[in-house]
Amino acid sequence: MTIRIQKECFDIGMEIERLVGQNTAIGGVTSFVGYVRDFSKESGVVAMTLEHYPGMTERMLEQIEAEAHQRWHLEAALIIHRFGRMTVGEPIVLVVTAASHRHAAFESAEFLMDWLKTKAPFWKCEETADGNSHWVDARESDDLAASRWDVD
Amino acid sequence: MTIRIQKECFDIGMEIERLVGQNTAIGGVTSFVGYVRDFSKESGVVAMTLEHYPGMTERMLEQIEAEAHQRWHLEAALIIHRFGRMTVGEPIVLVVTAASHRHAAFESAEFLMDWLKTKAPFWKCEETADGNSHWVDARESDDLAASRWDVD
Amino acid sequence: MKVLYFAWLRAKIGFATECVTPPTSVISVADLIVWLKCQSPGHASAFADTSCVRAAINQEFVDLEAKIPPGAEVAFFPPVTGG
Amino acid sequence: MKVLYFAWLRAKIGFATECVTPPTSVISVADLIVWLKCQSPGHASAFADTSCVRAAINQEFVDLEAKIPPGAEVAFFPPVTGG
Repeated sequence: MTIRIQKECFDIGMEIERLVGQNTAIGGVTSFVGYVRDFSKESGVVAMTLEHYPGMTERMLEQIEAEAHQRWHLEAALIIHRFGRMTVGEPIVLVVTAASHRHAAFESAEFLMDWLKTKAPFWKCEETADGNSHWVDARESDDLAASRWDVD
Repeated sequence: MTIRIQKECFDIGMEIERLVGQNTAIGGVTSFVGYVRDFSKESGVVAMTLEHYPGMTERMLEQIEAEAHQRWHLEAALIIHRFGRMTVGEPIVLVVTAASHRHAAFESAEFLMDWLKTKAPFWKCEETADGNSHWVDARESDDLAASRWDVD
Repeated sequence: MKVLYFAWLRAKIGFATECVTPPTSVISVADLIVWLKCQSPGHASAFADTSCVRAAINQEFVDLEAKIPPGAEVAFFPPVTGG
Repeated sequence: MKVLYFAWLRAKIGFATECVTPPTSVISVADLIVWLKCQSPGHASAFADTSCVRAAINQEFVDLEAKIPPGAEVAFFPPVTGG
């Protein structure tokens, strides 16, 4: 179980290397990095602040990661989610999954991202160049993406 | 168009950073690294040598990458494929795709890997601890995976 | 009962957390919202449209109909926008 | 005509490339295989089971029925196993 909530940036290469370590059963590693874009829905975004619910965030990320381990045979998985203020171009989130077969790595990484988007208690507040800021609305397409993984 | 065929190892973090650069339209980057596993079908694999068809390899990787750009709206894509001798645990192949939306990044990275497996002229010769070596057979599951992307 | 607010709910109410003692008639999260709306104009504004409000009890997502157990930590926030 | 061999076809034949001048009756890749099989025991062994043999003309995959254009580079190899 490897999850981290932090203010600091992360080093993708180092995180992957550390996760793979000496585990030679790993055949493939998929990673995903989400960045602060400059054109969410409004354009002219220069920075954003991610607020989160300390305590619940850790709980939810652990649940989400445990679910991935239950659905796929993974050798290792990592979720790092930042909070606080970030400027355009900075990385926000890193998901890494390692498996003996590549499809498990690909599918589980996409699953983790889809669930993170809809189940992790984070809220984005974007700042535009004119000095204003606004809370980002949840996107229906994210709910739709996450619902693909429902087993009901 | 960024493809590289090389003997040398690669630095995943640096490659991703270089590909993303200052492009703030990028919202998500998916990467996949394939490693030399110790249990392909025979167990006890200690190393392998990847032979390729110089000239045709570059041609095919360019075709595969161009196809990905045609199918998805990508900001950038990178394929690095190594050849020569590699020991267990070493990375063989790196695929990175960058897009404004994460699903394009995920899907195109998986597409590139599926096509690489079936269309790039590489051949694996595995060495086992007892000093023997054998050519790896193509896997039907790879053909099946690649056929998912057929359009007709 | 500890109540937490996040994102624009926190901004409208003006603080992130408060301890409240609602009457015993407040059973569900929806009851609590009705009661909180009367506490200040900020609360009234934050809870004006509950279709945009999500809740958690003891750090687990719940529907607004969920009953609040004694000593619970209740949180209110908009739909999440992480990742 | 330049012919290239890869992987176990190269290993069985004993070299990676050769220049050949097959008779004009050799039109297709399949014809070329039949003719190459008579060149050495190594060739015969490499092409014993053509269901495991794939081919390229001028660095593009082709079926064994494909016609060989003049001056072509023809390559033989097993199904690919990269990635």
